[in-house]
Amino acid sequence: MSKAKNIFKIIILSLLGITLLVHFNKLPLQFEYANSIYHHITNNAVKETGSLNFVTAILYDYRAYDSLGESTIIFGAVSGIVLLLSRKTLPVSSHGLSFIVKRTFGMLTPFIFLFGIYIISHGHLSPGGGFQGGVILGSISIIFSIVYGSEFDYKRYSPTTKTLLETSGALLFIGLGLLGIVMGGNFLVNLKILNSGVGSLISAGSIPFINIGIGFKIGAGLAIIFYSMIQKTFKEEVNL
Amino acid sequence: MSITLILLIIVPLATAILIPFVDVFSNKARKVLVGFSTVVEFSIGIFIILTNFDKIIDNSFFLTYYLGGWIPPIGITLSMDMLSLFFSTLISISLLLIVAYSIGFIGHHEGKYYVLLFLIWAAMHGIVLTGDIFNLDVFLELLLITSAPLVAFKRNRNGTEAAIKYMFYGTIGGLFVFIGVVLVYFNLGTLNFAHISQNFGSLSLYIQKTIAFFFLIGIFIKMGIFPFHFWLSKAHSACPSSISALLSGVIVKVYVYVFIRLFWNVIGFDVLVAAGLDHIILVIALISSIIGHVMALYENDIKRTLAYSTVANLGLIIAVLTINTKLALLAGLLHVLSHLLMKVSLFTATGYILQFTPSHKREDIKGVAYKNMLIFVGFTIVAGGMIGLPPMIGFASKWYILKAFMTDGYHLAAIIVLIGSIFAFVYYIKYIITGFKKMSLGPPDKFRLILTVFYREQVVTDIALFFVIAVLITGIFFKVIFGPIEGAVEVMQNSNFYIDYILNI
Amino acid sequence: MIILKYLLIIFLIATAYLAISFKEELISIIFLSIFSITLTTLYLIHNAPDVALAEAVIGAGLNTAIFMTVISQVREGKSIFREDD
Amino acid sequence: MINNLVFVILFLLGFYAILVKKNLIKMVIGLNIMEGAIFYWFISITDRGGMIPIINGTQVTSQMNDPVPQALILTGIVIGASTSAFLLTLIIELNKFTNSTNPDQIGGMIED
Repeated sequence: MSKAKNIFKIIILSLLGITLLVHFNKLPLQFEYANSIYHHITNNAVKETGSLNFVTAILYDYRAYDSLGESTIIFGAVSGIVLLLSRKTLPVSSHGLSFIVKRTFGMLTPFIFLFGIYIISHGHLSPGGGFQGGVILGSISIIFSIVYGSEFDYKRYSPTTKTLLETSGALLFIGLGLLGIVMGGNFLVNLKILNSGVGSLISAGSIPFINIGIGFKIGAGLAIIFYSMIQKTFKEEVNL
Repeated sequence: MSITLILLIIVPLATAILIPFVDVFSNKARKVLVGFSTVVEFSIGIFIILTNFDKIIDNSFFLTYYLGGWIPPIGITLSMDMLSLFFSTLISISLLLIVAYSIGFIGHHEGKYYVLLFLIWAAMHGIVLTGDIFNLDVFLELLLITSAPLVAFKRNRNGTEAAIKYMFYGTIGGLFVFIGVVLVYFNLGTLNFAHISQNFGSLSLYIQKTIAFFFLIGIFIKMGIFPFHFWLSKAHSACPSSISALLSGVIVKVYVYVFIRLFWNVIGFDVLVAAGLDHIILVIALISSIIGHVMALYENDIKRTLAYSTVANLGLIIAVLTINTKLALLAGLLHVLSHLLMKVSLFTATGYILQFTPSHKREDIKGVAYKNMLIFVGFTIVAGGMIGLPPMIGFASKWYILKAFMTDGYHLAAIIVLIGSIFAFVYYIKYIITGFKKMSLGPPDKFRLILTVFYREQVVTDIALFFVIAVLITGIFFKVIFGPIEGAVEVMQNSNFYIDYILNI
Repeated sequence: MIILKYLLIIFLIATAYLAISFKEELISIIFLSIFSITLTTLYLIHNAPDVALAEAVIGAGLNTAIFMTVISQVREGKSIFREDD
Repeated sequence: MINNLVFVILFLLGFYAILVKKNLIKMVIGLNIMEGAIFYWFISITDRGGMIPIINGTQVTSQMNDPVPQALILTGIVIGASTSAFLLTLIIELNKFTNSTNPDQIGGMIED
């Protein structure tokens, strides 16, 4: 019976596919730019926001409110996961990998951290930004709990420090937004505070600081997600 | 350029972020923070109404806020007109009372519960106020991912199953909405509501139909209309009653707002008429209404019956809206208000009742009326309102729906509404009768584990009774509510009023 | 450059199909991360470096890590069976 | 034309995985493939063959690729990652009760 059901579903899906294909082929081939906002953004993004990377200009200045919603989604996912997986039992350390792996990662971690900070801080100059750099920083804590065992990770960044890091990142982001109101502009306006010429490190108004805020928020958030997930695996072993 | 719009979203967001921060230091401070920010958020809503009360009266109420200081088509704008104000006040009132109810019902030890509740509050205000289509998609996703953990809050098997199904359906709905956003940006190059609706006509009818099709499918999956209603009853019944009140009462109405905003102001209802889609939607919505009532009839669990009656009433609202006459839109919005008040009061009352019974089954509700007569009488009154008996608001909204159907010649739809009311009568009476049955020896009170603390029982009963009284008062003086609803209908019918305000300032 | 693009597209569809058709979960997840990596290179071909970096870090890195932890717990199967509360 | 074809094939592969597969983790993989399909489709149809939208030196801004879809997709990728992370935690929770990841545990997608 289930074979027939599968065939039935395949037929329906292929019919849906054909109609979709026919619909989409009616779309105009070339993306015409009659009144697209793309013109305005590419022509005077550098003047208005000072950031060379237009994608970061859009993400953290023209549509910074989207990124605020975005980082709240991650905050919601983190609190949802901790709500579901939080157990009052004592976390048991996972036994890390072999000695060789531990030694090589001992040398690698500072470079990963440096790379993460580079991606965050150079968001407005080169590809990258708060989101990507934050995930790289988060991956350090993931590597710790895999290679050295979650107890080592617990000692390095205990969950409370991770929560504090995440909340301080979020507060930095919202604070910059509110600072915009205090300084007379609108919420999340690009404060041209330390503007030392286009192209230098601290140049695009409040974009680098929003990047740093989001970077720490996402890094700490992902570390919490991974820690509460991996911590469950080894609780069972101690009981058997 | 009013600051209050952005405060409506930032205050719950900041409290949600501060709660774990404050929780690390002291538990007491968290309770104060939760109470304080609920009151602040509610007072901002009231402040908006009071400051431009005169504008509301003569229908020229419109607030905009340019985020980041960018002019509309470039940046994101927040806009509040009569329609958004109507839904925003509904959200503020019901959220204020649901937070108070959950302080009594859930208690204070669950810090993460309140984080997610405030995130839902911020997401709902974000959806109701936004004037940008991708921002709408981001906040729809935020609403989904913050309400799913609350569906799985009880951490038992039933809750986890319901949450998985809820997440799968919600994410696929979100993907369809995102495809709509992609098509809109590809063809029009802009993301701002007013800018889209201004030159949506310039597209060929074929592409307009595809865009309308994707948004329709996405919204219907999220709303739980007929072909996709499988997840709604499980999700709305597997969570604690304060959350099912939130889900069935308020979150579903936010999706109705998205449906109205997208298909009246942004895409324009004439595109649906030209594509012949409005009759299809009417048929699907009526089928969904019948299925909701029939499934509620066969259901034995009280919360699943209420969830199915949400499916039914939602189908009714969408059906009445698609007729698109002034009276029909008025009846639809009135039913949104009446269904919200009645469903939230039913779920709050059931939450209190179900702590006396071993399970949610109908047989176990026997003799529960004698535990607290006031609450069960309130439950019966509101159940009467859901059927459509006169003094309650349910009668007024059903009356106007029938009038809207009849004046436009949709006699079959009017008959379906009547059949639905009869079904509703049958399945509500089943619960009310078993509730009043005399129990020789009442079930031992060992099930009363939740509300042992006295103050919490008082809070829970007061809020359930408040909603019952609200249903009665609005039922009697429903003429008063017609003012703001007519203003909202006014906004719905001519969207160039919306475009002029955003783009020409 | 065009040939590389079409080659990668074929590879993309192949990994997607293989990620679904295998019975063993671990193999599907490996194919999912290969799917992400091919997607990253395709984004680079389409001149979208930010998206490529994000897809590489999140798609290949994070998703695979999270899927692996889930697999390691789900497959154990001897987790303590909790009755409904 | 080729981009629409790739999108339809990948999107339906993911949709097929969700409808037919008997393993919840496979369904989440199908979901990720659907998301990847949409994002790749959006980038490929708005790719004008222009340059990378970053100014280093004297780039002529009119010959650049459109940066707006890239910003939208960046947000979409992070949303997709957090939703599938949360879905997987729910699957871990479900496994604690049913010791299996068979979608029949959640009564299948079509039955209620």
